[in-house]
Amino acid sequence: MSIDWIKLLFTLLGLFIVLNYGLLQYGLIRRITARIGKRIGMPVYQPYIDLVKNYAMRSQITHGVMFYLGPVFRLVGGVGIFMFMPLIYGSYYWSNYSFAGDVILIMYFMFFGMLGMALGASEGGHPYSFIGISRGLSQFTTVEVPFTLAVIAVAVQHHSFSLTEIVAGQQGGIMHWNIMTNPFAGIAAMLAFLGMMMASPFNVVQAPQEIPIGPPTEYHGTYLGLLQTNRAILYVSESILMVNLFFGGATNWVELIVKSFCVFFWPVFVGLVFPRFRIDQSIPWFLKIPLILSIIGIFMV
Amino acid sequence: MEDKKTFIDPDLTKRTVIGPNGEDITVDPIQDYFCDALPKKHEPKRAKIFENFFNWARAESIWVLGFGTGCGSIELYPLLTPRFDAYRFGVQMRPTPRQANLMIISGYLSVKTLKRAIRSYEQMQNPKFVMALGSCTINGGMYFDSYNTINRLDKYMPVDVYVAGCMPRPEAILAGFEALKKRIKAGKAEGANLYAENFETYKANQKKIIRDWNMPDYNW
Amino acid sequence: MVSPVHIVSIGLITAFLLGLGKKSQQQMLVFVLMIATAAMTMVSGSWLIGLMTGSLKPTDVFTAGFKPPFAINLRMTMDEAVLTTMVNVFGFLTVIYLFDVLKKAGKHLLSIIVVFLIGLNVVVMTRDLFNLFVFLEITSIATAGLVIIIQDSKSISAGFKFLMASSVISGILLIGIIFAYSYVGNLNIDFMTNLSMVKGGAVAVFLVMTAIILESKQFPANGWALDMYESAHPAIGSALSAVSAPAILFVVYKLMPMVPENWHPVIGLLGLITFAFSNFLATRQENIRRMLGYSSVAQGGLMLTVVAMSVYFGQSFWFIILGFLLTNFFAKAGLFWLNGIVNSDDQNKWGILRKRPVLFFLFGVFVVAMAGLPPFPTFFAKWEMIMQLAQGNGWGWIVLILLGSIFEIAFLFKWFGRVFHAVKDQPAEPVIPWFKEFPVMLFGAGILATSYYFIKYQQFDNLFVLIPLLIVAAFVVIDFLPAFIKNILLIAALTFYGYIIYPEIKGNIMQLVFMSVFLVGGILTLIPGFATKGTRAGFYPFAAMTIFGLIMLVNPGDNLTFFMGWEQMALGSYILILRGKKAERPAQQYMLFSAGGAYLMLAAFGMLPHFAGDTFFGNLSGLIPGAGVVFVLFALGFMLKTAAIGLHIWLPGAYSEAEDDATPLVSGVLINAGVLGLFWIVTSFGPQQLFGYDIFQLMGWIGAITAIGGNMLAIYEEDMKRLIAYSSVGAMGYIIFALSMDSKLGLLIALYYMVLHFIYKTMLFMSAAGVIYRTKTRNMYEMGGLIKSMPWSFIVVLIGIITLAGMPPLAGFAGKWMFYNAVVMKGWYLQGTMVFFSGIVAFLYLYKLIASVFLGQLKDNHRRVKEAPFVYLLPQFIFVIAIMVLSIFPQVLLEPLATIIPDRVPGEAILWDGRLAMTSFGYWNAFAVMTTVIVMFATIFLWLTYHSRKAQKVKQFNIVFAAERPFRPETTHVSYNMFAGYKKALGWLMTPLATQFWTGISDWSTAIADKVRSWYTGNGQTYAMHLLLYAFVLYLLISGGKIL
Amino acid sequence: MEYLTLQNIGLVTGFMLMLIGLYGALTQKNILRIIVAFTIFDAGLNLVIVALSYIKGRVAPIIDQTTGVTNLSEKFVDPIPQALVLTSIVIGVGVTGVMLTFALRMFKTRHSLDINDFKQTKW
Repeated sequence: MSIDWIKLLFTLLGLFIVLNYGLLQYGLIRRITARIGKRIGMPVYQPYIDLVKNYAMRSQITHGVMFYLGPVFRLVGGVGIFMFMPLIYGSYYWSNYSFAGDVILIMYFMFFGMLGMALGASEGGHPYSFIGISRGLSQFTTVEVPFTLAVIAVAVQHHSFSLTEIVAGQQGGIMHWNIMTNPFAGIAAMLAFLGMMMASPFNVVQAPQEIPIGPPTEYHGTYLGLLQTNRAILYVSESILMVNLFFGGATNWVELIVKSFCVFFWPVFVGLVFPRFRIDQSIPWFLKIPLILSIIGIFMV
Repeated sequence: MEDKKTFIDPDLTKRTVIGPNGEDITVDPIQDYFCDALPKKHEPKRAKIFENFFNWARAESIWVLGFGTGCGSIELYPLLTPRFDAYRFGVQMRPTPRQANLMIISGYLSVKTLKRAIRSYEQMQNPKFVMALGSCTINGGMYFDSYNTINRLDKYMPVDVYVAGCMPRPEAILAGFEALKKRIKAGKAEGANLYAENFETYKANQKKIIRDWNMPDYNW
Repeated sequence: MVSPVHIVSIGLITAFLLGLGKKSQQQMLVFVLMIATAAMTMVSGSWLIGLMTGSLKPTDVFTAGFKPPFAINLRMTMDEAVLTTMVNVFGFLTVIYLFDVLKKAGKHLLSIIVVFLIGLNVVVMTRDLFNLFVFLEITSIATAGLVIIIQDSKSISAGFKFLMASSVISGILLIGIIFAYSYVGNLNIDFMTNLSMVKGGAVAVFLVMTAIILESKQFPANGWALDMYESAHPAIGSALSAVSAPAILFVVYKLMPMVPENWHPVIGLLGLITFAFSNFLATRQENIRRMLGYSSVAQGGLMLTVVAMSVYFGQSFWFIILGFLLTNFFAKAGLFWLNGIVNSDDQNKWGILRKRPVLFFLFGVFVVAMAGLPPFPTFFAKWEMIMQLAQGNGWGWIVLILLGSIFEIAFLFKWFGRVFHAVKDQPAEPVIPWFKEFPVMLFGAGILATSYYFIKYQQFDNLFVLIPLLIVAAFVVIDFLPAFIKNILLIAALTFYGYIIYPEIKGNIMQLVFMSVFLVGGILTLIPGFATKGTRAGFYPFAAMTIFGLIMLVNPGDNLTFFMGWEQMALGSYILILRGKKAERPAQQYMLFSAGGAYLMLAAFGMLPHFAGDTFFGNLSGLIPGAGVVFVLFALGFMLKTAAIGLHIWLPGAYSEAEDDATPLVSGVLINAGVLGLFWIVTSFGPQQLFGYDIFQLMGWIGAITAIGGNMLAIYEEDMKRLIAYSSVGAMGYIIFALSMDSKLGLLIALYYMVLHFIYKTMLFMSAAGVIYRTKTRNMYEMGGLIKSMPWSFIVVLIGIITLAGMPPLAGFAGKWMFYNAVVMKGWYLQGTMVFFSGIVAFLYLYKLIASVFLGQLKDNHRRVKEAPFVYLLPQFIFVIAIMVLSIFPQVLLEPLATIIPDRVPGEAILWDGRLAMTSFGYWNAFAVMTTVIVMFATIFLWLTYHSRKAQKVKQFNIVFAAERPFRPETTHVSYNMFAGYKKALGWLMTPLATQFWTGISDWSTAIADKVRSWYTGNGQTYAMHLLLYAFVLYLLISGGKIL
Repeated sequence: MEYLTLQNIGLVTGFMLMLIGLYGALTQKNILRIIVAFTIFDAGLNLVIVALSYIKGRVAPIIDQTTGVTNLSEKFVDPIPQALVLTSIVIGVGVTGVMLTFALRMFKTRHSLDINDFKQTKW
């Protein structure tokens, strides 16, 4: 197997861009949130500083090997999703290592990070980690159901599990986007996306006031740095996934960033408006409206 | 006269449990449950430029442990409101000591609270800073002769910034943040290393006032 | 040659001699009796041997020098030789068995025994109707005398009831005889064949036949017999069951020629009703002797059916009747005698048998033989009987037989399980005199020898059936050796067997795959056995039986071999499960469900020839129109083994309560038998309709619901093994779903997942076994933090759960990828999503499994726990390596598996381009994904390691806390009811409907049995009334209300 | 009146006796009465047998002066049923004897002769 080094370089560059984009986006969103709360808010570049500071912590503790590996798993999961997803439609170099079965791979790669993190946090031995994880996993199971149905609907519509081909099928104007051609699936996926982003009303997993931020309670320093890196990459990657699936993909970086930002703003907006669900409220919620919508969506194909 | 016996915590005395094969296993809680390593001094980076850069980052990203002590804690919450908005200065609240850099002792510390404060302080990672609010932390303030309140926080943990007042208003606290930032940027805020270097003194002070010392010497 | 009449004359002379004896000579008299019975045995035995070898010809003995019909004649053919030999051998052994009783009793008892034996011999041999009557009466009086060996109120009143009943019966018989005589003018059976043709003769036939049928204790007019079984001395009970009943049935056989053809089915059905109902009522019995009584009556009913239908069965008649007769003879007598040895009707007291391994083994043999499991004659007889009935479309009959059989298994194995687990420390070592042990052992040997001949008669394939059986038998013999040696021997035997079988099957990939799963699985799951000390008595024969039973399933042979393998595997695994400490109830459930499934399959095998000629069901090809019912029966049978939802309730108990290191064998390996069967029927039958519904569609839904149900149930388990067991239910749902898609990809998924599930489930169970071996608990909330002390086990579990969850880059993902393609191609979105949902739900319990056990807070009492023994880890790591290889090169397995799938199956197959798997929906490269992930992982890991190189290692309580200090690990470990929120939200899905349903069935059947058996009021008059009513109803049945 | 032959009278009486006997055996509570009922039943039975083999105008198969020694098969009724009846009576007596023995023993164990007191074994 020959390795296309130039493509690898482009992929790493893309990763770098996405990391920066993710950090800035996070800062921007915090800033916007602050403005909504009539505050000025932190600087846009604050996430960078936090990241540097965390990597610069002088002392650390470790609870064991798995504690160590947790963030690694998590970051591999995030980077993996990025790596297996095409960024720009029609570009060879920006298609990363995507291949024709990538939606399934991406969906399952999300679990990879989650499980690794769950295990790492559990080795920390803090009860709040356990509680947070059990909540997170519980919620996640039901979030994925409407999302998967929507993805299957899209895959059936385009007769492919390949993101590239799904994007190809959406070219030619806004009316060709899947959100327009199959609105039910699209809406279901967007509702599920709220849960995937774990923003309020679905942020009971990390509920800072109740179980001090849940799973990563024990994480600090470099570990936390890795998690923050992952968050930047993962959230952007997931937004790009949504863009590719339902919003016609992107043919250049500007389009990609604009679209993914808009998609990303959706959970932020919802989170600012709605209060938090308990876990036993959010689970049935996902199994009601989003599920029904996605089932309609799949039969509309 | 009856001796003042030190309080013995039944949960921290040795006990015997029966293992799966019927063998006796003696558990010494302090030994077995807690890491008994003492804190080490962590030297700053040799390369000055890195250290300066990191210190800048530390100064601009102050994560505060949300541990309210004394009456001053009521003054902390306005910091997050639109009127004062501490976020502007890179100050954020963190719910867990592991991720926090700054511990704010927001007022008098009763002996009981001191114990908790020490624990939380020790659970924070190097570099870590302490900001003390109000006169109570400086000299005991109105509790100067209380039987159950410490007078001078400095004896028990290294304090980077005192914010005077009873209580200091949020503006004063914001000013305290600025002062702390300056200290950090100047590389003077080495409280954690100070604590490690003078560990025995601090510990002796702490143990003198805390009678029921039912915890390991250093809470990692 | 000695004339058969001397059997009688010896008896008579002895009876006179005994009469002359004195009280003081009692012991000598017993010896005289012994010699006499031995002599009688020799006479009939010599005839048996002579007739068998052909040196003697069948003879009639004419008394008084006249030829019949002018005088009574005794006949000695093969039939009579067998029966008289049975009677006399039994008499001889009874005398030995009763040695101590007879020594004390008066000489009259000795005479009664002789008279009893004479009576039976003549009943068997005579051809004269009135002579028959006389000797039946003599036997009755003798029986009444024997019943009161124990002179307590119970047995005396039972004897009186018997006398009342026999008076009524003899009245009916006598009228019948005299009618017969008045119509044909003689009393010889051979001259009466046209009796029913004569006007009014049918009444005579009816009366005679009714009397004999009543005498053979048919349900429900048999209360008197049951009371007798319950109250008589066990030796007498055994005589009634083992020789008395067969003699009466032989009379029925003798009389059959004069019964009109159209009565045969009616009589046959009466027998079957007795069989079904008596077994049903026996399920409610606690008193052993009464239970055995019910069982004897039931067996009598079954034999009556066979005898009544002897014309119908034709060639197979002898095979069938001998199977039932000999088993009943040996096993029932053995069980009654054991009852005498234990000397208690309380099941719990039977624990003393555990102290006598040989007796206990024989007890097991008798029970299993009675239950009709292989390799005992009843099994073959029942098979043959059902095949024959099926040829004549006797479905109702088959249903009755199968119902009766399942009830039979229910009470027999409830009893066996109870005895197996009865308290072992009985007050004192039982003193069992040799003369009590000897007959039991002799009969044990008898039944084993009979089985040997039955198996030999079947002419099985050497390699697939006989060698395995021999190996199993060898392990029974060497059971006294230390476990270590037996383990080596069994592994060696399996390896060697694999070596010799390989050339036979290497051409057939399907067989190769399943054979390797069973053989490799067998070998690897045995390895942990090296950690066991002592002899581990009784484990290895049944482990061998299980594994070889599985191997017999792979055999491409005939239906019987397959079914035999299936039953053998069920029996072996039942014992393996039963060996667990609290396994009594779960094992019983397992046996019942296994048997239920097996009987459904048996019915299906019976129907098969109607659709497909006489072929093995795996060799069917193409579509078979209208075979939907057969398909459903098979599918249900196999799905019972794979524990589809609703049929799954046996599984968690059985898997979790089995011995820890036997669990991988009975779960991970054995469950694939069901998959094998399902795969076989899906590929060989093709799509089938039932009442116009597509069965595959239905199966797909069942699979999906099973997947969700199994996984949902697993979430809430606190017991480690039960959790993994429920996970198996989920995985099987997945496989059922994949199979029901009936596309190339679907079948490939099923096969691939079967192998994978075998690997990871065996691995997980072994790992769990290792943990349990060290921690001595199965409750996950009692563990925690074991990663420090058991890192290797942790790695295994980690790999296992990543594979199970189907996360890339490990092998599980291949299954998920294919699954999506298959679902989308098939268009089963809803079901597909349900299965997918179940896959995510799996995360919850997987996390619980690994986190509660290995992560979190180490418990105090586990501080010194060591890593699992090497012999536990070795097979686990072999599996880990296998998973790794499969993860990188899935085509190694997928390509050969794809060749198994027949071309008939529609749908797209996976195309392979080097390492690239392609379908029309996409392609996927496991190698590339693996490489990418490894590179990423390594990079990030190194980066972190560099950064955190100086991190301080801390201990378990160095967690974030301020005011609330962690006190003990228990208070700081969230594990119990971990997914409480989930339960609150979706717990309603877990309403135990299946459990309620089966419990309901069980409760109802118990309640009904309880109601029905109140028919037996214990009042002799009522019993006599039953007899008359029975005769009346029978008359209505036969005549249809008209005058005969 | 042609039905009113000796044979028919015997048959009817026999069956009547049998039914009476059976009725008694099934309804009487006293064990001794039951036994008596059974003997009545037996008597009826034997009567039936004899009646069945009776042929009008023939005599019992006993050779004496009145019968002579020729054409016996035309003078005698069928001798076999007669023989059977003898056997049957013997057996009947035997059974009755055994039953009485049992009754005695039953009385000794429970001091009762009510059949309802002997229902220890049931179900």
